[in-house]
Amino acid sequence: MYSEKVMDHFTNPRNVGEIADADGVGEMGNPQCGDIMRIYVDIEGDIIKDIKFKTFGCGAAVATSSIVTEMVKGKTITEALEVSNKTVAEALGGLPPLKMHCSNLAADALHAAIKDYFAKNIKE
Amino acid sequence: MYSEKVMDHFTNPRNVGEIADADGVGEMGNPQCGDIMRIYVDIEGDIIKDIKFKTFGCGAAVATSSIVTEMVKGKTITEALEVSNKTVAEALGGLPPLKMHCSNLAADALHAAIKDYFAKNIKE
Amino acid sequence: MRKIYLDHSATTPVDEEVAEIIRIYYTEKYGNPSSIHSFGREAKKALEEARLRVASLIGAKPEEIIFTSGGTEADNLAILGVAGAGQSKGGHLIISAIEHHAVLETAEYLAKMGYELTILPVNAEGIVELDSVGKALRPDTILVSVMHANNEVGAIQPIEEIGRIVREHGAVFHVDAVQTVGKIPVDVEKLGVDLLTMSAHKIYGPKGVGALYIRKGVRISSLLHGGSQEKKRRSGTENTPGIIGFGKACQLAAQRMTEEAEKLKKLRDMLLNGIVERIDCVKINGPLGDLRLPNNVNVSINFVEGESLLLSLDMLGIAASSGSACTSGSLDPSHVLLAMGLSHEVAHGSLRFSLGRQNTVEDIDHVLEHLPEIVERLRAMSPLYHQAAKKK
Amino acid sequence: MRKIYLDHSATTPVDEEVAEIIRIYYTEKYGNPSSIHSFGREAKKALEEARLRVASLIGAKPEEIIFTSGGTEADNLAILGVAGAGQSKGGHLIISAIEHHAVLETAEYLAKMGYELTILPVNAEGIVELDSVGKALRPDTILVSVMHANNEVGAIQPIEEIGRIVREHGAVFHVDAVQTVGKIPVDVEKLGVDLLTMSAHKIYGPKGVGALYIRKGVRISSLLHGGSQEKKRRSGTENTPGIIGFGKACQLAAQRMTEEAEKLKKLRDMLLNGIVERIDCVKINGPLGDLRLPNNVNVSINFVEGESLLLSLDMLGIAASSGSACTSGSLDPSHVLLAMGLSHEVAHGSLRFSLGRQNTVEDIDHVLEHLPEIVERLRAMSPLYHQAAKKK
Ligand SMILES: Cc1ncc(COP(=O)(O)O)c(C=O)c1O
Ligand SMILES: Cc1ncc(COP(=O)(O)O)c(C=O)c1O
Repeated sequence: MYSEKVMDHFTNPRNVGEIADADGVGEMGNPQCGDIMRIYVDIEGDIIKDIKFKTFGCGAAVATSSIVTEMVKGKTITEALEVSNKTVAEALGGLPPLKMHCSNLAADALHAAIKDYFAKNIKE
Repeated sequence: MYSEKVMDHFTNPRNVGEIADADGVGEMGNPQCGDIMRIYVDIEGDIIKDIKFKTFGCGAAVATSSIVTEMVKGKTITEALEVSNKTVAEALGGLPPLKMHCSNLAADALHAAIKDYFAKNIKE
Repeated sequence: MRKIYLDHSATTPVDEEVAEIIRIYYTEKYGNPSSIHSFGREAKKALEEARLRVASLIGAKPEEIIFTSGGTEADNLAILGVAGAGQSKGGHLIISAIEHHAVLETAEYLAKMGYELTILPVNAEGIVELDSVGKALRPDTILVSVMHANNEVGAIQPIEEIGRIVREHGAVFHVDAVQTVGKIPVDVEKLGVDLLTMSAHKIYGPKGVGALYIRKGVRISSLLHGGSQEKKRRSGTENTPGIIGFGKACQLAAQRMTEEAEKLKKLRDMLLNGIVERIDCVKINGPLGDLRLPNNVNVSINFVEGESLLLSLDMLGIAASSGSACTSGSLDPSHVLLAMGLSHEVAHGSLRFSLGRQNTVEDIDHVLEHLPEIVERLRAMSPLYHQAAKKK
Repeated sequence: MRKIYLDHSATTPVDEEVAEIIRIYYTEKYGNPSSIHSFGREAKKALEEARLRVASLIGAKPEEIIFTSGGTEADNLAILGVAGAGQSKGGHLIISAIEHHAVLETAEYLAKMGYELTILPVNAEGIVELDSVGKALRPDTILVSVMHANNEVGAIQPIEEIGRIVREHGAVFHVDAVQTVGKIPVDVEKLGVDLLTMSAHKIYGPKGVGALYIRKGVRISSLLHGGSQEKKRRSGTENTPGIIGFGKACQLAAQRMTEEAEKLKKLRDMLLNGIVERIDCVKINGPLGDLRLPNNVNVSINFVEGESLLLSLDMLGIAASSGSACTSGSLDPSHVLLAMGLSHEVAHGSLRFSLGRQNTVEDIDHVLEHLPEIVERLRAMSPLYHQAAKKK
């Protein structure tokens, strides 16, 4: 069902956790449909210095959350915004068709976190 | 499918053949439906002295023809007329349901032969 | 790695004795039962013996059993068959909210075709309440279909009582007994049913074989047209090896049922109690005690999602199932859990262990040893758990 | 007693290799392919491998194969499915006069439901004539169903040519290839078919397993509702062991087909010629040479009845079949022989020997040694023979 890469990220997810007083927090999904991803970012300049996630969901949800943090940690915001749900799925060696549109929300959550960071910064 | 008795009569049919210038001949069925039985009788007084049959048909057709000749040979006409398709089937230890109404015509052929004998005798 | 199979409600291993008899009818006694030669007659004879064995297990007459390609076909045949035999193209159908998809979707298909459909609710334990049946019945009700025990939460339904109500009304009463046959006593006379569905692969028989009991006198139209097999009610060359295997499985089930049920109930309660003791925020789904299938354990583990639980268990060699949407191929979690009033969120975190003949106390200990750490790991990852902890 | 099985068109013994793989998936790798744990994934993987093997044998893509409970279900699914997918409840169907009952009775069922049905005649050799197809097609024709080779007389139909005519028209083209798959090359592209029926138990695979090839883009409604198996087109827990066995059987057939066909053709012609040489008043039914299935022998032996022939052969251990009414459960003899213009009387005396993998020259010799005495004995008993002799 899942690629080895998915299983690896599910079994040993990278960057699990929360960042207290994170610069940005993004959440996608809802418990009704069985997936919630929350991504925390700390940003210095335009670099994503730290990123952590918490996910309630299936194997694909956990793995996409995990790999997206790995893909953008230390990268620029511009690079992070280029990451899409599609490139996340590709980085995992593909996802089962059903999971492509239901549990593949990690890039969206990441973008929401960045948006949150911008929103906070503009307010200040 | 068939009882042992049926198979016995099918394999070793009794009284197969024709009687030249028989006192009565009866035929039942038609080649369309896959069964024809012809029964020949010689009658002395009211006793069936000799009886023979020829049958085109399935195992049940052959076996009913065979046993009916055995059942009435040497018996009186009255006794022969009491033999029915049902008693023939019983004498064979039963027939498969489908065969009960399609290949079980031997008693009818016998009665037709006796009728033929009467018809000839009345004419004379 | 040690493998522990705890998904017997999904399917069971075929008993070795059953497998051997099937092999013989595949390779040696392979005749087509419609053939009149010795190969055919040999197969026909064994087929009819199997019919007798299947009938015996449910107190039916052999001529009331039609073999099908499984429980799904039997459910379809029952429901579409009753509708097809009706005079008018229409009428009213009643099913329960917790039916298997084979009943549910067939009834919904008929609803699309113009039939009216009433879906009976269940209580929080997953049991149909009797007064709802009486209320739902209408003069034009042609069929009532209520399963004997639910496959997800193991809730045994008051079939005998429902049967009495339906019989008084005169509608045809269908019972999907796929999960009870061979596990608890099933007697079509006592239960008062007209049609009853069975499936071989849930009782250590082969996949792709089932049966529909059709009470003498109940008219149903057939689904498959063609040869005149099964007295013209189900065409197609009979799966003789499978059917004979089914017969054997029924015979073995009859012999072992009482003893096995006792054993399974002990293991079931060990597992249920163990989970509740070791993990907090857990809800048992379905009734306790004698209203529960002897082999069913179903719990909702809050704040975690079912598929993640399954994958984690699987990595330890433990096979279970879940009512999570992720495992059903749809977006919604189990319709059964939702009908019982669970929230989507809680339903997503449900876990079913269905026990079987081979399971041991060691298997249960193994699960109880590892499940808490799995839950802990997933909860640590879950944004919901943290929130809940904070709220406390 | 030595047993000679010559009824391979009715069913075949399961190949030992196939039986062994089935046993493994019954007792060891028994997971339900819908389950996400390792047992389920293992079954799912093997299921998809089997799909690939089945598809390969007929030049299809794996996603174009749906597994069913046999040829009968596949035929029903094709015909009812095309009708059900149509916009209107009605339309025109075309089938040939020599179709298997699974096609014939399904089409007749639809005719009763309001569809119009044209039945294409066949010539004296049992072959559909091309111009009849063109003439039968109408603007409202939704489906044409012509079998690849007839199961009784072995007549191979001009499917490729019919396909061309049907494709031009735009109707859906269904071909029942139960008797050709694995025996002669079948390629869905070359034949130009939209739907094609297969059955495992005719090619040394298990009974109760078949498949329908559905060309990508062809819409059919499903027969069985329920789980979402086979991409929702065929519900019910997959008979994984059976399907995997079918896949293996297809693989073996692909490897052995050419060689086997050569061998069978020789045995076939030996038997056909031998019968004609040794028995008078015999008619060969069906075409000779390459238009005939490699394994089919069908003769009418005048003045005797088929069941009697079969019983007599059976007592010598020889298993064959007949087009006699007595063996079909109906009052009429084979509709195929009647469609070819045989009289009832002659049709009743037909005998089919269908050869298979295990048959040898000795088997044929054995039949040729005994058949003449059997015929002689039955003719001596037959009132028709005597008449015929007298007429001469
Ligand atoms: C209650 C119930 N009904 C019907 C079925 C369908 O039976 P089958 O798997 O034989 O198609 C199942 C199992 O899947 C079931 O649990
Ligand atoms: C030409 C043909 N079509 C369909 C079938 C039906 O297939 P099954 O026996 O798998 O139901 C058969 C065999 O009985 C057949 O010979």
